[in-house]
Amino acid sequence: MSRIELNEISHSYLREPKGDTDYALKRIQSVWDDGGAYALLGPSGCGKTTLLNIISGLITPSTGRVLYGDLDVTALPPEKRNIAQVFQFPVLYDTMSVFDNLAFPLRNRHIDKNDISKRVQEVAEILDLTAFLKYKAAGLAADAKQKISLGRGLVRSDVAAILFDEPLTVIDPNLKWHLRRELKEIHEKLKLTLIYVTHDQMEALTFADKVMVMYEGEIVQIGTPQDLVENPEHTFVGYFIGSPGMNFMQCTLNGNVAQVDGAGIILDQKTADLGHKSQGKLELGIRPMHVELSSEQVKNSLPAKIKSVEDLGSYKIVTLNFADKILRAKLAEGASVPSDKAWLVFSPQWIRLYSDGRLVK
Amino acid sequence: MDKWENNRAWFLTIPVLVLVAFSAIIPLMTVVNYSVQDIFGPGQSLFVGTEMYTKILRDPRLHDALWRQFLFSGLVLLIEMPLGVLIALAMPKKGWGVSFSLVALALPLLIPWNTIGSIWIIFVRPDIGLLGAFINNVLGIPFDHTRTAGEAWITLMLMEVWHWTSLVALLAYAGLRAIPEVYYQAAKIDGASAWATFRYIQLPKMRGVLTIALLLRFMDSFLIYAEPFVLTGGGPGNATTFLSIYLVKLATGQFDLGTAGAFSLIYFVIVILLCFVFYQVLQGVGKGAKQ
Amino acid sequence: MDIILDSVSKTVNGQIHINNISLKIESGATNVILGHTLAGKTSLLRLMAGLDRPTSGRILVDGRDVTGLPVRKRSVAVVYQQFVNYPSMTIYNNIASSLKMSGMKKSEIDRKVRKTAAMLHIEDLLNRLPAELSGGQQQRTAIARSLVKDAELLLLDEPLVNLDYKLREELQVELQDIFKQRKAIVVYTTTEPTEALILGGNIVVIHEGSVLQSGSTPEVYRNPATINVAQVFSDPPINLLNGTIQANTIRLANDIEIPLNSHHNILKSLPAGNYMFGLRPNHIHLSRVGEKDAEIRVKIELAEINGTETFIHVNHGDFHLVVQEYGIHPLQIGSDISIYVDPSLLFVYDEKGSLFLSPFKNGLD
Amino acid sequence: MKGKSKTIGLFIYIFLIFLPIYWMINMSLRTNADILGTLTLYPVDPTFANYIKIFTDSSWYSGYINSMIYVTMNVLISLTVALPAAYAFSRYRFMGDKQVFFWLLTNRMAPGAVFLLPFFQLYSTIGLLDTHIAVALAHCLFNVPLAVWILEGFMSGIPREIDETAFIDGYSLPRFFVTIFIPLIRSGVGVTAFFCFMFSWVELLFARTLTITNAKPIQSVMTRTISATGMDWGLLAAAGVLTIVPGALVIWFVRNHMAKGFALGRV
Repeated sequence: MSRIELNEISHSYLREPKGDTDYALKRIQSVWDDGGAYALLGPSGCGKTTLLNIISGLITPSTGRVLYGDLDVTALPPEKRNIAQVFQFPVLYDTMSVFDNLAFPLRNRHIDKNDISKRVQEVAEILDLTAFLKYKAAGLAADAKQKISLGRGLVRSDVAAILFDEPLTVIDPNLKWHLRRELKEIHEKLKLTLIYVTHDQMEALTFADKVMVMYEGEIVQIGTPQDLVENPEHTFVGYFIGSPGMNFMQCTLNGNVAQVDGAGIILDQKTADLGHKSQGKLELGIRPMHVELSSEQVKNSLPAKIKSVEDLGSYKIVTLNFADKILRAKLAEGASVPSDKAWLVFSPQWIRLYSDGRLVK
Repeated sequence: MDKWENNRAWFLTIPVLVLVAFSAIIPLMTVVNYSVQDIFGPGQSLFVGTEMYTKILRDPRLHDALWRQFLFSGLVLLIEMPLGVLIALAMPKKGWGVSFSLVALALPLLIPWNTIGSIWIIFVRPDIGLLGAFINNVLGIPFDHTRTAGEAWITLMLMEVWHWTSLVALLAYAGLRAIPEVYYQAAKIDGASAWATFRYIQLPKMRGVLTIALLLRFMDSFLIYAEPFVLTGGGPGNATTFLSIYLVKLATGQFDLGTAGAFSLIYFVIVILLCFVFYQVLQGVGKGAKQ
Repeated sequence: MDIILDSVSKTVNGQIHINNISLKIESGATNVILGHTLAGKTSLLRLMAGLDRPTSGRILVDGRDVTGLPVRKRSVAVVYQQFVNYPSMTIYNNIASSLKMSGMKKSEIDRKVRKTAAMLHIEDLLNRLPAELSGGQQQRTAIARSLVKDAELLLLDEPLVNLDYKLREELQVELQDIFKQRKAIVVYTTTEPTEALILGGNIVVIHEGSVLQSGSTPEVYRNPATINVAQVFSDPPINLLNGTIQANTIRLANDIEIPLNSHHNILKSLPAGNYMFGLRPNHIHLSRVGEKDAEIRVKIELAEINGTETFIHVNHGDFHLVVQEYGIHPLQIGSDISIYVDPSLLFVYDEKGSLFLSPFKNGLD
Repeated sequence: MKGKSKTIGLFIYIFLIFLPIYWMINMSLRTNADILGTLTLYPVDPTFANYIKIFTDSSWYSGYINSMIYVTMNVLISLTVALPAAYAFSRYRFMGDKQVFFWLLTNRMAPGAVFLLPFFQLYSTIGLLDTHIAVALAHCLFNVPLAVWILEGFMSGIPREIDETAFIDGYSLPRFFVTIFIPLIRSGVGVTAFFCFMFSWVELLFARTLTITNAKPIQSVMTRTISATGMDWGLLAAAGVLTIVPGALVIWFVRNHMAKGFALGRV
């Protein structure tokens, strides 16, 4: 087991990259503690798979170094980095039984026969594949097949990390949460470093202790699910995490009041001071679930017009015209919604201020 | 998304049906017509029912030709299949080498079959052939491909392997190229040796293509005519007289239409049975390859 | 405008794909067909479009019988699940192809194509080829092509399922507005309940080739006629517990007793006996909400966080529950907690699985 | 097999492929006397006499022209009839579709010898003996099935949803087929044309039997010289080299689809 460190990594698929746009990965500088569950979350084309392939050794980065513990593995191929990988679709040796599939990595390392079968039984138990050991691997359902791929990594005692590249893509939607639960349980039991690439926030936030949100080749935030929701450090994170994403309104600051086209929103003192210190274009961000609605005027509430109300079963989405901007509020299923005029309350503890897309800190 | 159900699609196939029927069904009727008569001159024939069939079936020369044909096709598969796979594995995966080797390997497949015979006659003759001269003069072994059955067969097999192994290699290579890169990555990560990668990934994934290659090679070798005819004329004696050569001798040689007709029909029925096996396997393989 | 399916069935080499469906679908609101994979959604859509002929039954559009009519003669537009465009044509020609076929003037075609392309934010990709575009942009092209011809019937077969989750969210909102401005009959199939709710309008719940229930989307969500409908129309899966009502108490899964007092007169009025109880995950809370809430001790199996809610999978003995709670709750697997349930929020089904009582029937909403 | 030894092995095999062909080219550049005289690895004083003879002597070059004519005719006929049929097999399920598709396969595999006499009878009765169209039609026996199978393989690679989208947009079947579908499978049409060309060009039996003089192909011109006494090896070699030229010219363009062509579109 070892710590994984990426320093000054950048990568381009072109031989002579010129501008920023030629870089699949701009500048990555991060440390991954041993035994942690990490998620690389971002839209298609943000560079998350490139980063995973650099960690697995499939790609050698244009610049920078990859360290396992203090061993520089930058140029080492995957097989020499004792990592395992689960791919988007199940990769199996279809002519073999489940047992042989799981035993394959150990047989290649010429490990003694009954150690192998003991180890395989153990791992099969963890993945509850024991009942299928004698079956041909090709005949099983997609989720069982993905567990076999995972098992080939787990049987090896020397494996430093297991990498997942959107492993749930081919799984039936109604079965996904079963596999998510099993992956989580495995991580709880084995405390292995797991790195999980996905574009789906549910998978990332459920699976990982630390989530790295990537955007256009950069890691824009590393944090616990709580950090990402409550303190998004970049407007992209605010937009990408949570559905619907954060509301953003351009504003100017005087004193501790943020002016949005004539409406004044009171900020807490700390945020206001930080806002004054920054120079860039200021934006005020608040999550739909933190926008409170009442039918009559209340202390420092602001007027808005209801544009539409959508009943989404377990919650309601209210679209509002506030100071000629479109704003969204998320209310519980039973909450009452005024018909035309409404008064909005923005509680300062949930308001975040951004300058040129970055949280003022 | 499976196919649309529509019987009016028949109209699209009519041109093919008419053309192939004209080239297949009408001639086959004449063959059947011949096979049930004893024709001893233009315009004079006698209906003899199945006598021709029993005659040809008991003909020892047919049994020899049939045995020789299966031996030949068997040897062809035994040598060409493994050699073809070996060549496919040796071919480069990317770079200019790919196009060069594809073109080089495909060359023998484009040469007219009679020219193949001519090439090898020139190549093997002791007086003017490079190989012939090399064996006789340099190795000191007296070698003439027309003298004994053994020498004729060796030359024939050399020519056959030289001519058709590329087909197996091309198909095997196509099978290899279809294997997604992730399988090789997974094998490397699992520490698989080159042999294990071949045995557990490449071979199973090539099962479909190799079955097609096997059946194609068997069918084509089973019908072979031009190359042996040009190289050895079926000789020495009947040593290399395969089914097609014997049939042509029957049909054109002694003007014995009855037996030739019966023999043609039996030969074609064997081919249809082999085709049926080929078609069933193909359906299975087709689905396998499509997954 | 409306489309009527009159006892339509479809069997393909022996297998029943559509089992005698009679249905009326009108324009003016988005019509969603919801069902699990292989429930028959795509087969139904293809029958409506005229791409397949029904084995039996008739299909009428505005009263006209179009059952046998080839798709070319129908006024129909279809958007497939995998982004289907003409690979050899530019995006402009892809969108314009149906207009060109109808012999429209060039200037008119140009105007319509540019307007529709702008509506889907692909106006600056018009002279690119489909292969150069991302998945999302390719599907936007396919949608633009289906909208530009103003067909009577607009059919979309799980159009967003292959897209990134955030892209799907954006398009769901955009499509909602686009469908509002269409006079056409809009039919949209999906496996995701949330997508059905977002698009709103009317819903038809399909299961194994037959219609379980149809009606206005919120109405069906709040009154799922059978257990099957409740299961199909619920993500995360609705909690189902068998139990009995006797002497003013509900006994669930043999060791949970919920006393019924004055507030639950409707529940108390039900005849004693065995029932199947349905409980929406968001109707279970981690803290006591009303004093009449019942408390249940459970062990945590997994906490799934999706950015605004947390789905907590718990078990009590051998039955499993899912709790949907606002906000972020990274709870430790295996720890024991209490969950609180308001009995008046229970769906009550009889033993045959048909709805007996819905919490929203008695005006809670 | 490590990288190095793999490439060496491959080079040796390719060398062995070229060796006999080189030897024929070597022979073709020498006079018959020179060939029978001394045996040299390369043509000591190369002469183009054989080639000149072929290009001037009408009995030789007419052989090539005849071959070219009936092969081209066959390719055109095969493609025109096979395209609609392949589309039917690839897109539709209809009564007896599997049986006809199988029947076509049996004709592709039919032994030429079986049809030798019947064709001779057929074409002489309808008075087409010794004409290019006779050989072209005879070759349809195996080339049309080959074309249908290969085209069906390529067509099944195009999703049916594209056809449906076109029909929905108002395209009629013929217009869709010509303006959208054929451009999508143009590589398939090219490969099919190449394989029909090749299998018709290499065929000996029918070409020799159904022609006497004015449609006589190069193959039979060559085989006749073998049985004559006093064999002119140089001339035969030169003729042989010229029969390889058509295939060798085109192969570069279809090199990536060779396997699919040979495997009847099943790969």
